[in-house]
Amino acid sequence: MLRFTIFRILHAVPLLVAVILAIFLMQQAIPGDPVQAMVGDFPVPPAFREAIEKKYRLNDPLPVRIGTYFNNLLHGDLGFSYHAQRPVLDMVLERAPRTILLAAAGFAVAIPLGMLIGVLTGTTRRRSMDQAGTTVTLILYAVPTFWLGQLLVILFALKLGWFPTQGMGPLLSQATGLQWVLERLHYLALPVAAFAIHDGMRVARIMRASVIDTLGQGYIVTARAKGLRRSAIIWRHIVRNSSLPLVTIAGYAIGSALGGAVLLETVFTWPGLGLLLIESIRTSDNLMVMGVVIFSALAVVTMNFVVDVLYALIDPRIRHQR
Amino acid sequence: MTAPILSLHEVTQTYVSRNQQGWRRRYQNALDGVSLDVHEGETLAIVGESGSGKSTLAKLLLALNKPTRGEVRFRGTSLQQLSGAQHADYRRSVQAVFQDPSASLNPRMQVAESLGHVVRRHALADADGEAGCIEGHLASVGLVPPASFMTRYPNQLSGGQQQRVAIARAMMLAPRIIVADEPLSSLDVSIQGQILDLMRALKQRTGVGFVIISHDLHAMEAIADRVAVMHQGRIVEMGTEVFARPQHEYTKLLLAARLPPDPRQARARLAIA
Amino acid sequence: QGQPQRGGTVIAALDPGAISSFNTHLTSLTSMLFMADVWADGLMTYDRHGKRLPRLATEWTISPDGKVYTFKLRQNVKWSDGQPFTSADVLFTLNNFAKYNTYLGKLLPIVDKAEAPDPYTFVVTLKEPLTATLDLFDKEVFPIMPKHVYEGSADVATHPANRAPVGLGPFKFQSWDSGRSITFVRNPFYWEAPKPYLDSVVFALIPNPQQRLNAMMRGEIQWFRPEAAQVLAAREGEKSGGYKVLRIENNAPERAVVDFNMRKAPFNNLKVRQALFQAIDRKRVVADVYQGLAETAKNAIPNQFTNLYDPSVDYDKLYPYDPKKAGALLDEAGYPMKDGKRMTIELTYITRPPYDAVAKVVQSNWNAVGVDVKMAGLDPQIWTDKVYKQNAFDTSVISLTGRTNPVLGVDRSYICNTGNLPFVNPTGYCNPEMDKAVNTAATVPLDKQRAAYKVYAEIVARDLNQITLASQQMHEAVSTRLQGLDAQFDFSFNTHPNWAEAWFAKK
Amino acid sequence: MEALLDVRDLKVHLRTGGAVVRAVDGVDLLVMPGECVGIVGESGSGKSTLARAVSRLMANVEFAELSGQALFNGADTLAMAPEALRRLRRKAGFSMIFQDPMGYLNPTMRVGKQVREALSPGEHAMPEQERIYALLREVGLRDVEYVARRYPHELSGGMRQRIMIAIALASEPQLLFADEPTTALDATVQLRVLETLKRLHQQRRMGMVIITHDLGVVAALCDRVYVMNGGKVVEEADTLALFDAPRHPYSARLIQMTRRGREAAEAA
Amino acid sequence: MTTTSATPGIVPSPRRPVLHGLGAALRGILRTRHGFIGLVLLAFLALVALCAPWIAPYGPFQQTPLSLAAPGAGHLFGTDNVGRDIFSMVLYGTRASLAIGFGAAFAALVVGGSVGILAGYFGGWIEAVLMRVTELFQTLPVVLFVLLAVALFGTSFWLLIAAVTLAIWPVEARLVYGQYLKLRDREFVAAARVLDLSTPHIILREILPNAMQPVIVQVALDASVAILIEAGLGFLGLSDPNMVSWGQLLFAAQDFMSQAWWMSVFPGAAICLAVIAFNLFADGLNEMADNRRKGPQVGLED
Ligand SMILES: Nc1ncnc2c1ncn2[C@@H]1O[C@H](COP(=O)(O)OP(=O)(O)OP(=O)(O)O)[C@@H](O)[C@H]1O
Ligand SMILES: Nc1ncnc2c1ncn2[C@@H]1O[C@H](COP(=O)(O)OP(=O)(O)OP(=O)(O)O)[C@@H](O)[C@H]1O
Ligand SMILES: [Mg+2]
Ligand SMILES: [Mg+2]
Repeated sequence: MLRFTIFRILHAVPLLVAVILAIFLMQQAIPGDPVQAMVGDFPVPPAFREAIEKKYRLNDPLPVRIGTYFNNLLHGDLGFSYHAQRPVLDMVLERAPRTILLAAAGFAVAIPLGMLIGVLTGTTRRRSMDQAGTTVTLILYAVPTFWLGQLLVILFALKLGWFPTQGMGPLLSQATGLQWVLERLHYLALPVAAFAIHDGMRVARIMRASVIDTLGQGYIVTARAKGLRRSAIIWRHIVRNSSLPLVTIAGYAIGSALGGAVLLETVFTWPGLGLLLIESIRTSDNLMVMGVVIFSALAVVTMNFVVDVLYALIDPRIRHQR
Repeated sequence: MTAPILSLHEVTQTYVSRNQQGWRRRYQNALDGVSLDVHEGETLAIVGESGSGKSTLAKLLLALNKPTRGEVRFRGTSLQQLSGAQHADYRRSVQAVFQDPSASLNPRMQVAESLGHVVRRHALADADGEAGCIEGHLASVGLVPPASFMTRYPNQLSGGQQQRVAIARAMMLAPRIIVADEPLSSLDVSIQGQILDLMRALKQRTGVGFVIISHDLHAMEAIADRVAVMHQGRIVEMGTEVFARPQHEYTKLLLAARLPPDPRQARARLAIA
Repeated sequence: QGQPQRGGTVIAALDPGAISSFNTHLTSLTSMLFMADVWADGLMTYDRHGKRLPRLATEWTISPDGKVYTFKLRQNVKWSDGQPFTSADVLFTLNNFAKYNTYLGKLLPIVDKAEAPDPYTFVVTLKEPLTATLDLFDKEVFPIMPKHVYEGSADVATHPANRAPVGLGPFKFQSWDSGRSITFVRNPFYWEAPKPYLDSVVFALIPNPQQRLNAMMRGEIQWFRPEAAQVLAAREGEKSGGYKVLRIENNAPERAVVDFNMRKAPFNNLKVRQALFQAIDRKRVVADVYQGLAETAKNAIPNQFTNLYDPSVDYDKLYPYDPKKAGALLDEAGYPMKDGKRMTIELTYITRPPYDAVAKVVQSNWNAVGVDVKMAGLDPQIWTDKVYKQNAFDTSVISLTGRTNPVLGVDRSYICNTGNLPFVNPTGYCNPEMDKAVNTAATVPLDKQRAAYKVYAEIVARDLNQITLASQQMHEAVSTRLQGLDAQFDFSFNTHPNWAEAWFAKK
Repeated sequence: MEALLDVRDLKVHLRTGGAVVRAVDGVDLLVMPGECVGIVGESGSGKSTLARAVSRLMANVEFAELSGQALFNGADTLAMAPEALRRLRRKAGFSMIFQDPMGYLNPTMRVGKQVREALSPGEHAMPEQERIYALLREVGLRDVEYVARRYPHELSGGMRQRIMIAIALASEPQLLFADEPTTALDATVQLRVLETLKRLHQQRRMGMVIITHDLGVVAALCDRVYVMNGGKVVEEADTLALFDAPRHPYSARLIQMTRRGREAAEAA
Repeated sequence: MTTTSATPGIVPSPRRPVLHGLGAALRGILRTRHGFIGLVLLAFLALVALCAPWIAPYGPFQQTPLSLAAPGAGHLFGTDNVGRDIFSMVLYGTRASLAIGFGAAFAALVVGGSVGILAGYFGGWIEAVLMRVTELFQTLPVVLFVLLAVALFGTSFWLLIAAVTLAIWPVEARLVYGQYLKLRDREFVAAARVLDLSTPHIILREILPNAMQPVIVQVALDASVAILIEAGLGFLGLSDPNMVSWGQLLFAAQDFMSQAWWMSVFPGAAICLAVIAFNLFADGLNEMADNRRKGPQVGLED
């Protein structure tokens, strides 16, 4: 396992270097004036521009800046955001857990929900139920997450008043312990619902196809020939074997959740990495953008790793074959 | 006896497999220092247990694999060093028939298309003569009337017909030797016989030689001039007398496991064991 | 209303936009101006009628030649960390921050000397008179920064105190939860005791305007400033009784404008500019973009500046909405209708309300006179680059803000901009006559200013490098529990709530 | 003696795309208790379909027609309620061995557990674990504790086929269908599996239906043979009789083909 | 599976592989329930897109006298804040969405397909490099691409397609790669090599047609994903304002959610409809292939 881990980490290094270089060059191409962004929509006094550019060495030649960046990176330093006036790493570490919380909660609902629907519609005895299930699934899947989020807010926050409209917790709360957890859940409910409905339905569709595929496998015949109950066949033989395609897709989706987070966090003012990314792009806070993207690249790499491990856990053949 | 058309010299083929995670490598010698001569016009049967490297050997003869060590030679020249002309000669001289006829024909090409590409690639006939050329070859493997097969897709042919098309396609280049990897095993018992007959007929008519890989010891006994027995990546025994006088332990075991197609003997065999 | 009561926390929603500093010397972001009212204070401010009110300067005198300004400072005032406030702080601020302050660009070059002869006197001597000088010492434009905190630092522009300020305002900075909120608590040393009444002010950072409104309707926040397009919706929600929407009297104009790139044809042709102006139905802009909560701009000088604005120059009369006339002008200019269109031009704007809505109205108006409009909706950074730095645009929509004097935000649209400075006249219009008129208007004595600004407005109305469409009205939505809001307008003539005066009625 | 399995005029017509395939077209089949019956015939002649229809392991198929009777100990399996059918499979009914042991074993479950699932319910002298080991030993596996903890892919083809057999035996069936139990195996391994089947058949006295197209297998194991072609039984005979004197031309051809290699070899 | 007869000459009724001819493919997909509905919906949308100028009562950028008018006789779907007719805009938006859907999916097919083919067929270092590049693109957020594109070239419809393509091609590449990896070891490919047929021939004529089925399904799915991405980008204000798109309408509707529900409901529903149509179409393609491929199917039922 250790060797495997090291191997994968080494494997990821070129990818990360490429990502960093790519973004560095890309940002070079995007016109942006961080100093202007700091001042707003009034002209920047030359003295101020000079002060900022000198302090943060914005005018160093590109190779020098790239060199410095990589050098810092080797020392675990993601640079200093002149816009936020804070180390990038600090900011990323502060925001990342929030996005992770949102994504984790989202997937924690979406995956089981989707699997359940997928298994139920895939194995149902009644065609009508399958039909109804798949229809509803498809319709819900087709609703864009961000729009769904807005609709949920209007219905459940504004009309019914059940949930807060935005944010990740009450600003004045002193709650601790269970109270705190409940508060968080209260605020998580709507974003997670918006997320889980779309992604859950995607999972459901994949799961259903996979279940149907599994149903065609010989060992299901064997299980029937053993005289097992329907439920036993489903839970013991179908669910696990149908999960494999899901693992790949879920792994990819979780790893790249940042893309979706941008929209979801925008809709719910969830102060995570997605909002940070948008904000940083809009203020040409290049180092911060790099930081966020590096984090997301790491997330992708990590999830690929987790997927491989999960694969081996779910399918014992993979450990030894090939 | 003439010089061998194909030969293996101390060939080793190692497969490196990585498991899914891509770390721990596994090396497996599918072939382990095998030497073999194949002569023009002879039928060489290769038998052996499953996984002993028979298909690997076939791939090497067909230059579908590169040997890890050792050399495969065509008329005495290593396959790696063939000149352009020699390479063209090699490709024309050595052809193949595969185990699963439906898999070895492109499922999305009609017979005429499949064969037409070969005609054009090797300039076997001009545009006007193409259809005639193909029909001639189809007829020669017993697909009559050939015209009725031209526009069919493989899945519109029976297994036996598919295998005939595959053989016809291999024969188009007038090869000197055909490497056939389990050409019978996916066919019905009743069709196996027909294909064997066809191969025999072709051999008589055109002098083409065969390297046949098969599990069917009865059939090999009937058709082969020479037999090689493989076991765990090596040829453990080779010769014309293998069935009559097996020398190696494994060969004996193999022969003993044959079920005689006669109830009394078969039952006796089970009782003995 | 009753007696003010102490206690309570107000949550106010802000657009975090691009907060990089709280120090309004270094940034002009509106949200930071709101916030500066909480922690900072200045020499003076305005009441609701635009009259100056003393703050840290109890009185001020101007020498007859208009060159020497003397401020008497309030005594026994303390910084939020307990240190005493003196004229040295004011001097320090002028010496160290003014050069970074975008508003002081006009003043700084003509400052001859600034002195603090005693702890409670501050004197500025100018090389030449500038009538707007006092407006430049307004608390919003010129907040006083603590010398004892910044002193000795080589680089005040990036000093950490810009993000954790020590100030003279009613509240002091406590914490900043990135992306969520910024918290201020009562400043125990505030000079205007017993104010403030509230324990703390929390700014909730909500980038999306609709979500600010949602939060207000749901009662999660007690204050926010709705965008023009939202006011009607906010009024709808008002009926629930949780909050009310108030119109703000302000003299910080916010005006939608269209810039023409006069470097190239056809915009170097006055007739074309006039035609395009007359083709725009500005009432429709007011109605659709601002939901009626704006008025058509009359001339280059905002009518909020009651002392300076001259109604005799009136765009509504000079360039009334008249598509036929516009068509005729374009014919004259040599752009006849061919296959249903005369020409194709690009309209550049930032893809955000209200700019996008303005652009849409303008587009359809221009379409109607046979001008095909290619829309280029861009991200702010890219827009800025394209319009101001590259000057690679045809026409461009933006909404410009200003402070309490044309010097602060109006002049920039018409003066010669040779350095491609962002947010300064991008049109390539460079007229010495205009530059002179601008300078004259700013320096003539108070009683001559209106006439001077009339000349100013006339030149603009003649040359039309930029056309001004509408002037927006400001509103805010406030929880009904929040009291003392009337007083707020005496404090903050501009755009800002006065949290020092506000208090919560106990439920 | 009453028949263990009595299939009467079974018709299984399947709908594929637009066409109807008469996979089984009026077949009668009889298996007496403790008897071993072979079904031979070329590919596509309906052998598997027959077995699957009788044991009701053909689902999600569109039947154009399914008629006839399959009386198992007098009860028609074709008309049986699913629950009754399940009980029959669970204990002392019939079970089935399939051709491809890899595809018919769950790849993600240890084989011991797969055997345990199939154990007949009810009181038993031995604890469950012991019963599994006993079964595994019975099908000729050694080192059973180790084997039980393996996943299917960790075993050789022969071992997997034995696991399949153990699973089939776990419910103590009276009738065992074996659908091409040895086609996927090496000659040497095939021999050993056949031996095992024969031993079990003799020890347990259970009825057996062996489906194959290898006449050699039938010759070695079965008492009686049905020859199928095109969905119909073309000949039914005692094994010895069939080999000595096939009556139907198709049977004759089949036997001739099987022997042909041998004869040719002898002729050469 | 066809019944293969032992006697040569008796041949099962000729059945051409379904994907061969376009007509046959259409007939095949129309036979599947989902595919039928999907195709009808797509045809409907395509018709709307083509005929938008004739059906739409107003131009896409035309201001009508009434702003924020509720749905009614004059304006079927109401008007937006600047008085544009939502019905007309939704109709015109069909063009953008379909164009993005088809365009991006097709471009992703070409880019991803080429990469996948090269990596899958040749293996070795080509595979290593190309698949790394693919991973790289999976790692970078789309928003960044779009901003870059907009910054460099201004807002243009083609750029939007390009950006969406950049976001989805890796999936396509991986799929094609997998297909080629699997198919290059097939016997018919070995046969072609033994017959000395050229490498381009093998890649394009032998393997490609056999690799296409799941790829086409994926293309249909990608089209729906592209529409959703476009909607998301429009929602972030990154869409091309010269072409009405549903995402843009949703962006504009944000500020009027509580005041003018019609501004967001109709474009939102349109997005759903298009996504559903593409998905049903993909389902149909799959079902059709399944019908062909699957032999005896097993199930849970007795
Ligand atoms: N591409 C490959 N990668 C890794 N290992 C392989 C590969 N091809 C074959 N092998 C292994 O090499 C060994 C020899 O395989 P080969 O296919 O030559 O055997 P065979 O004699 O043809 O067997 P069979 O009779 O089952 O066809 C086997 O153990 C097989 O698992
Ligand atoms: N689910 C199904 N749907 C349609 N046709 C089927 C189905 N199952 C079997 N068939 C067809 O029914 C016929 C009989 O098939 P069956 O599998 O019973 O033959 P078999 O004798 O077992 O052949 P093999 O020796 O190849 O296993 C074949 O033509 C087959 O294609
Ligand atoms: Mg082989
Ligand atoms: Mg069968």
